Amino acid sequence: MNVASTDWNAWVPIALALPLVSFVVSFWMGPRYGWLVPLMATALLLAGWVCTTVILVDHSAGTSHFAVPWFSLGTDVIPIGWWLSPRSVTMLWVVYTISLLVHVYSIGYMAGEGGIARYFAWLGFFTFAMGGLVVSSNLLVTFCCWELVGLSSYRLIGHWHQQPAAGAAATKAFLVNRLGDIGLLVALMLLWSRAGTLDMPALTAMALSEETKTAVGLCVLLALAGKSAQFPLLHWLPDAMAGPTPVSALIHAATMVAAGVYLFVQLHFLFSADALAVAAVVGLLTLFVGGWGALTQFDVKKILAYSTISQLGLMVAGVALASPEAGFAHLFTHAFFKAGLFLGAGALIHAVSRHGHAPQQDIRHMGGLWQSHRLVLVCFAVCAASLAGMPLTSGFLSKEGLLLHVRHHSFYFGVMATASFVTTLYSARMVFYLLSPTPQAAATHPVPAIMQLPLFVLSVGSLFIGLSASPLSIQSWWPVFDAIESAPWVMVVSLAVLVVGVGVAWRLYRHRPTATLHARWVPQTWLDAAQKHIAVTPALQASRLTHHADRRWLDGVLHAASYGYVTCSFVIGWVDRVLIDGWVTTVTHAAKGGGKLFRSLVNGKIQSYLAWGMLALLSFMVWMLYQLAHR
Amino acid sequence: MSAADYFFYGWCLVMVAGLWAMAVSKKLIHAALGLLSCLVALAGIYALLSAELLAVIQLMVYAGGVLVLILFGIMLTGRLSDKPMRIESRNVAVGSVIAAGLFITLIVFVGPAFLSVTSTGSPGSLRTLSLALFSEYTLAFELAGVLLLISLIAGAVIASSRQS
Amino acid sequence: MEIGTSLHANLDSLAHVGAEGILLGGFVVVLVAGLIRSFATVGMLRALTLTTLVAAAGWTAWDWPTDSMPLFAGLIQRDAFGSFFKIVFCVAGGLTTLVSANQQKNPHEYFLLLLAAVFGSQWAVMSTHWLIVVLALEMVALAGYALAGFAFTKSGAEGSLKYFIMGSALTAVMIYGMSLLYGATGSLNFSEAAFTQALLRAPTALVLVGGLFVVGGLLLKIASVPFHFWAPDTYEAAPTPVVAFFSVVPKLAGLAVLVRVSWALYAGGQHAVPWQFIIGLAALASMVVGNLGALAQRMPKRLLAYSSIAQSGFMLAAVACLNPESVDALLFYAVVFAVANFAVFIALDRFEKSDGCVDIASFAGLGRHRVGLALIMTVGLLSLTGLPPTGGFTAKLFLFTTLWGTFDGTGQPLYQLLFFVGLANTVVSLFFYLRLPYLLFFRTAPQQPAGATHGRVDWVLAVVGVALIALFLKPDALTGWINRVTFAW
Amino acid sequence: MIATHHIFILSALLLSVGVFMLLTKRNAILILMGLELILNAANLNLIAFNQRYADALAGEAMAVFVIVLAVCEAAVGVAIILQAYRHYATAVPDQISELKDPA
Repeated sequence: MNVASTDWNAWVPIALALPLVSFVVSFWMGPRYGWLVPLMATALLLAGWVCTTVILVDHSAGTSHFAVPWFSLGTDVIPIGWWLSPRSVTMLWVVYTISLLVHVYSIGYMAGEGGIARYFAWLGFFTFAMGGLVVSSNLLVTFCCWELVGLSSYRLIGHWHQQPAAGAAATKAFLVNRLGDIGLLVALMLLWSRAGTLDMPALTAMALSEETKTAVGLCVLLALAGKSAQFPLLHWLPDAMAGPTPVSALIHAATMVAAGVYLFVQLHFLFSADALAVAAVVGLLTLFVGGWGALTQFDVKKILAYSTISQLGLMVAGVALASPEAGFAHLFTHAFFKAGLFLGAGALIHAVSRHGHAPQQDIRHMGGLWQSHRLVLVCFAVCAASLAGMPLTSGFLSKEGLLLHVRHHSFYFGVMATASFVTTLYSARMVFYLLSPTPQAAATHPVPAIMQLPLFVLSVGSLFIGLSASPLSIQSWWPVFDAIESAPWVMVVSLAVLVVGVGVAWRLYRHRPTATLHARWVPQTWLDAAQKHIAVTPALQASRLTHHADRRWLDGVLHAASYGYVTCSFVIGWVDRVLIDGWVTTVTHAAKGGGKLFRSLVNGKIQSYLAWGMLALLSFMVWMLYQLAHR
Repeated sequence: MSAADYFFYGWCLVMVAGLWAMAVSKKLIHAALGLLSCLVALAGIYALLSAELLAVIQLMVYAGGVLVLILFGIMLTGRLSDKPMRIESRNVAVGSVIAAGLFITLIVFVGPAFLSVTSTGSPGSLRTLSLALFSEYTLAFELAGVLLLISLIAGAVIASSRQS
Repeated sequence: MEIGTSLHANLDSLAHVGAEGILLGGFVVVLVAGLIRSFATVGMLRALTLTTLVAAAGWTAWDWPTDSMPLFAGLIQRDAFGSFFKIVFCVAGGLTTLVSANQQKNPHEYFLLLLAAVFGSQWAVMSTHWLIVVLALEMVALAGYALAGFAFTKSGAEGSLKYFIMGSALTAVMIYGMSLLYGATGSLNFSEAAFTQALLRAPTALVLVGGLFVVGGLLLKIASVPFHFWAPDTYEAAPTPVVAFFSVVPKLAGLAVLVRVSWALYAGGQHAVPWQFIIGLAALASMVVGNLGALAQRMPKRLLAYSSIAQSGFMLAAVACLNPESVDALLFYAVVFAVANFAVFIALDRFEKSDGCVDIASFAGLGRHRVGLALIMTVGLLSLTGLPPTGGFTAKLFLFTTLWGTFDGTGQPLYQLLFFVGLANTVVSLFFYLRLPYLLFFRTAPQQPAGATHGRVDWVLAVVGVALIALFLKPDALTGWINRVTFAW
Repeated sequence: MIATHHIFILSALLLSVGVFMLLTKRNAILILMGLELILNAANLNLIAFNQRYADALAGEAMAVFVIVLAVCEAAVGVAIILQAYRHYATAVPDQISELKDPA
C-alpha cells in the first residue's frame, strides 16, 4: 500500500493536541485548582480554534493528504494521517467553533456545579476525538475516534450521575451506539477484504462492484443510524437530554450526532443506488417521526431533541436524494442555529429555575420573560427562524439547496415541502409559547453576560451572513458550497410553506393551549379515539367528521392530517416496539435463559461436571463416527 | 491356543474379578484389594508381552507404592470419621450409560483396527529399553525427576498445612 | 542408536535450552534458600524467583531461534513459536511474583510451585513428543492443583479437589488417546513425517477417537467447553494472584500444545477427520457458554472465570483456522488477553485487600475513592471486551479479520458462523464486563472506605495499564515480534 | 501370540470401569482408584501396541513414565483429598459442594 504521501501541516497536530492537553490538564488540576479549570480549558480551546482557522484559510480550496505507517498487518501497512479537503477543514472549524462557544457558555452555566473539572476534561476530550474523526484519512482511525466520541458522549450524558435517569440514559446511548458501531466494523472488514485498503484517498480512486457498494453502504447506514439517531435507533437522543444543556448543544445537536451525516457525506461515493434509496427512506421516516415528536412535547429540551432528530433525517435524506454538498450545507447551518437554540433554551431554563429544585423546562411555564431577558429571547427567535427556514437566515439558504436538488422528483419535493411545513409549525409553536406575555409565576434570574455572548455569536451565525454575503444565494464565502445553485421559484415555494406554517401555528398556539387541549396530539389519545370511531361507532365518527368539516374545514384537514400522522406513528411505534424491542427482548430472554441453563449445570458437584464433560465428548464422538462411517 | 494364551485369559479373569470388586463392592478395602488384583494381573500380562521391566515396575511401584498410598488415604479418612467405611454410588444409571457407551464405541468402531494384528511377544530386551531410557529419553527421564520433586513439594505443602 | 553418540547429541542439545536451565537453577536456589533460616523471608524468595524469571525471559529473547530445530532426539523442537510463548510465561510468572508480596503462608513452596509451573509450561510449548507433552503439562497441573488451594481455607480445599479430579481424569483420558494414536501410527513423535504418513494410512475411527481424547485433555487445560466446569469454582476459591497466574499460563500452554497437535492431526488438510470443525465447535460453544454464563454472576472472580472461558473460545477460533495468519492473530490475542487479565486481577486483588470486595455489589461507588485502580480495572475490562482504546480492540480486529479471511479463502460456513457468533458475543459481553465500571463510577458508595494506605496504584499496575493502551496505539511493537515467528508449516 | 484385539478389549474395559468409578463412586479415594485404572488402560495399550512396532521401544518407554506420573498424581491426590476431608469431615465429593453458581 502506498503511504508515501507526506504533506505535513504542523497546524493539524497542534489543533488536535490542544483539546487533549485540556483533557489531561483539567483532570490533573481538578482537585486543587478547580476554579482555574474552566478558564484554562477555554483558553486552550481558543488556541485550538485559532489553529483550525489557519487551516481553514490555508485549505479552503485545495486538498492535501498526509500519512505515516501506524502498524503493519503481515505485509499490509495501516497508515495514520489526515486528509484535508474543503469539506473536512470546514467541518473541523465548525466543531472547534461550536466547542469554543460551548466552553465559554459553560463557564457561566456550570458555575457552582460539582465535578466541573471532569466536565471540562471530557468536553476537551470530545473535541479532540471529534476533530480526529473529521480529519482522519484512514477509516480505522476514523472508527477509533468514532468510538471515542461515543465514550465521551457517554461520560457527559451521565455527568450528573446522582440522577438515576442520567445513568440510564448514558447506558442506553452507549449501547445503541454500539449496535451501530457493529455496522461500521463490518463495513470496514468488507472494505478491507474487497478493496484491501482503508485509506480514504485510495478508496475514492477505486472501482468497487455494485453489490459490494450496497453491502458497505447498508453497513455504514446502520452505523450512522446509531450515531445520528436515525429510524429506528432514535430513542436514545431524547433521553440523552438528561445531560447538561451545553453538552446537548455541542454533542447532541451540533457535532457528534452530525458525525454520522458527515461520514455519510464523506463516504457517499461508497454507496450504491440501492443503498442510497434505503438511506433516503430511513431519512424521510426519521424526518417525520422527529417532527411529530417535536409537536407533542412540552419540555423545551425534548422539543429540540426531536427537532434535531428530524433535521438529521432531513440531512440524511438530502445527502441520499440531493447531493452530498447540499446535505453538508444543511449540517453546517444546523450546527449554528441548533447550538444557538440549545444554549438559548439553557439560558431560559437557568432564568426560571429555582436553585435546589429540578430545572424548569416546560414551555408552558416559561412565558413572560420579555422584559427581563430580551436579548436571549431575540437570539432564540432568530435561531428558531433559521430552523424554520425564514428568509434572511442561513437555514433558508441551506434548505433551499436541498429542495432545489429534488425539484425534478415531484414526490420527494412534496414530502420535503411537507416536512418544512411541520418544522415551521413546531418552531413557531415553541417561539409563541416562549414569547407570550403571560406572567411567569416564579422569580427569574439574570443571565450572565458570559452566557449571552456565545448565544449572540451563534444567532448572528444563523443569519444569512454566517453562510453567504447574499441573502439569496449560497455561493459566496464557503468554496465547499459553490456547487449549490439557487432558483427563485423554489424560494417562492418555501416562502409559501413558511407563511402557511406560521399562519397555522398562529391559529393553533396563539393562546398557549395547555395539556388538556393538547391531548389530541398525543398518540395514545388519538389511537383510542380512532379505535372507538372506526371499530365501535362508525356512524358517530362520520357524523363527527361532517360536523367538524361543517364547522371549520381547516380543522377537518388538520384532523385528517393528524389521523394520518397517528396511523403512521402507530405503525412505526408498533414496528419499534414489536420488531426492534421485541427482537431485543427475545435475545435478552434467550441470553438469560441460556445463562440460567449453563449456570444450572454448575451445581457444585464435581462428578456431574465430569459426567457432562464425558457425555458431551462421547456423544460428539459417536456422532462423528457415524458421520464418517456414512460418508 | 498356546500356553501364553492360557495364561493371558487367566490373568484376564483375575482382572475382571478385580474390576467387578471395585465397581460394585460396598467396602473400601474390597475395592483396594480389587485394584491390587488388577495391578498384579496387568503385571502378569506385561510379562507375557515380554515387557519384563514394566512388569517389575508395575509390581514394585503400583502394588508397592501407589496402593500403599491409597491405603494410607483410606485409613486416614476412615480414622477421622466414626461412620462405617461403606461406600455408596450416585447416579449409577448415568455412569453406566456413559461407561457402557464408551466401551461399546471403542469395541465397535475402534476395535476392528486391531482385528488382524497379533502380538509377537518379543519386542526387545531389557537392555534395549534401559539403553533407550538413558539415551533417547534422557530428557524425559530428567523431567520425570523434576516432576517427582514437584509432586513431593505439592503433596507436602497441601498435607502439612493446618486449618486456619 | 549408539549410546555414546546419542549422549553427545543430548549434550549438544543442552546448549539450546539455556532458559530452562536458568529456571531449573533458580528452582534449586529457591529450594535451598528456603531451607536456610536467614534466607527464608518472603522478600528474599520473591527476589530470587523474580530474578530467575527475568533472566529466563531475557535469555529467551537474546537466544531467539531463527529456524526450527529438533532437540533431544526429537523430543522437543526449538522454534520462535515456542520462544514467544516462553517469554509470555516468564513475564506472567514475574507479574504474579510481583503481586504476591504478602504471601505469608508457606512462601517457600509458593514460589517453588510458581517456578515449577513456568518451567513445565516452557517444556510444553516446545514439545513435539507425547511423552514430553504429558510430563510438562503434568508439571503445570500438579503445581496448579497445589496453588489452587493456597488460601488454605475450606473453599480453597474444595476448589483444589475439583480442579484435581477434573484435571487428572482428563489427563488420564488424554494419555489413553495418545496410546490409541500410538497404536495407529507407531510413533510418539507427532511432528515427524512418519507420524503424518502413518496417520493417513490408519483407520479413520481410530484416529478420530484417539485425537478426540487428546484434544479433550487439552481443552480442559484451557478451560473450554465441555470441560470448563472446574474453572468458576476453582477461581472463586483460589488466591487472586494465583487465579491471575493460572488463567494465563496453563491456558496458553495448553493452547500452544493444541496448535502443534491440531496441526499434526490436520496432516496438511489431507486427513478425513475435520479437526478444524471440531475445534471450531468447541470455540463456538465456549464463547456462548462463557458469555451467557457470566451474565448473572455476583462474584467478580466467578465472572472472570466465565470471561476466561469465553476468551478461550475466541482463541480457539483462531486455532480452528489453522493457517499462518491465524497463528499471528492468536499470538497477538494471547498476549493482550494475558496483559488485560493481569490488569483486572491485580486491580481486583487490591480492591479485595483495601475494601474487602467479595461480590460485585460491594464495588459500588469505589471509583471515586480509588480512581487510578478503578481506571486500570476499567481499561482491563474494556480490553477484554474488545473496545478501543485498548489492545483488546486491536486483538479482536486481527482475530475477526483472520476469521473472515479464512472464510473468504476456504468458503467454509464454519468460519462465517464463528465470525458472526463472535461478534454477537462481543456485544453480549458488554453487559457483564461494563457492570463493574458502571458500579465503580455511577453508583454512590454506602460509606467512606477505610484504608488509605491500600488500594493505591503501584508501578506494576500502572505498567500493565499503560501496556494495554500502548498495544492499541502502537501494536507494531508486538507485531514486530510476532512477525519473527514462523510456525513450521 | 496373544491377539492384540483381545488386549484392546481388555484395555477398553479398564477404561470404562475407570470412568464408571469416576462418575459414580461416593468416595474420593475410589475416584482416585478409577483414575489409576484409566492410566493402566493406557499403559496396557502402549505395551500391546509396541508389539507391532518392535524396532523401537517407544510404547514401553512411555509406559514407564506414565507409571511415574500415576505415582505423582496419587501422591498429590491423596494429599488434596485429606485436606478436603479435614475441612468437610467427609470424602463424599457430592457433599463437598459449597462452591457453585447462583441459581
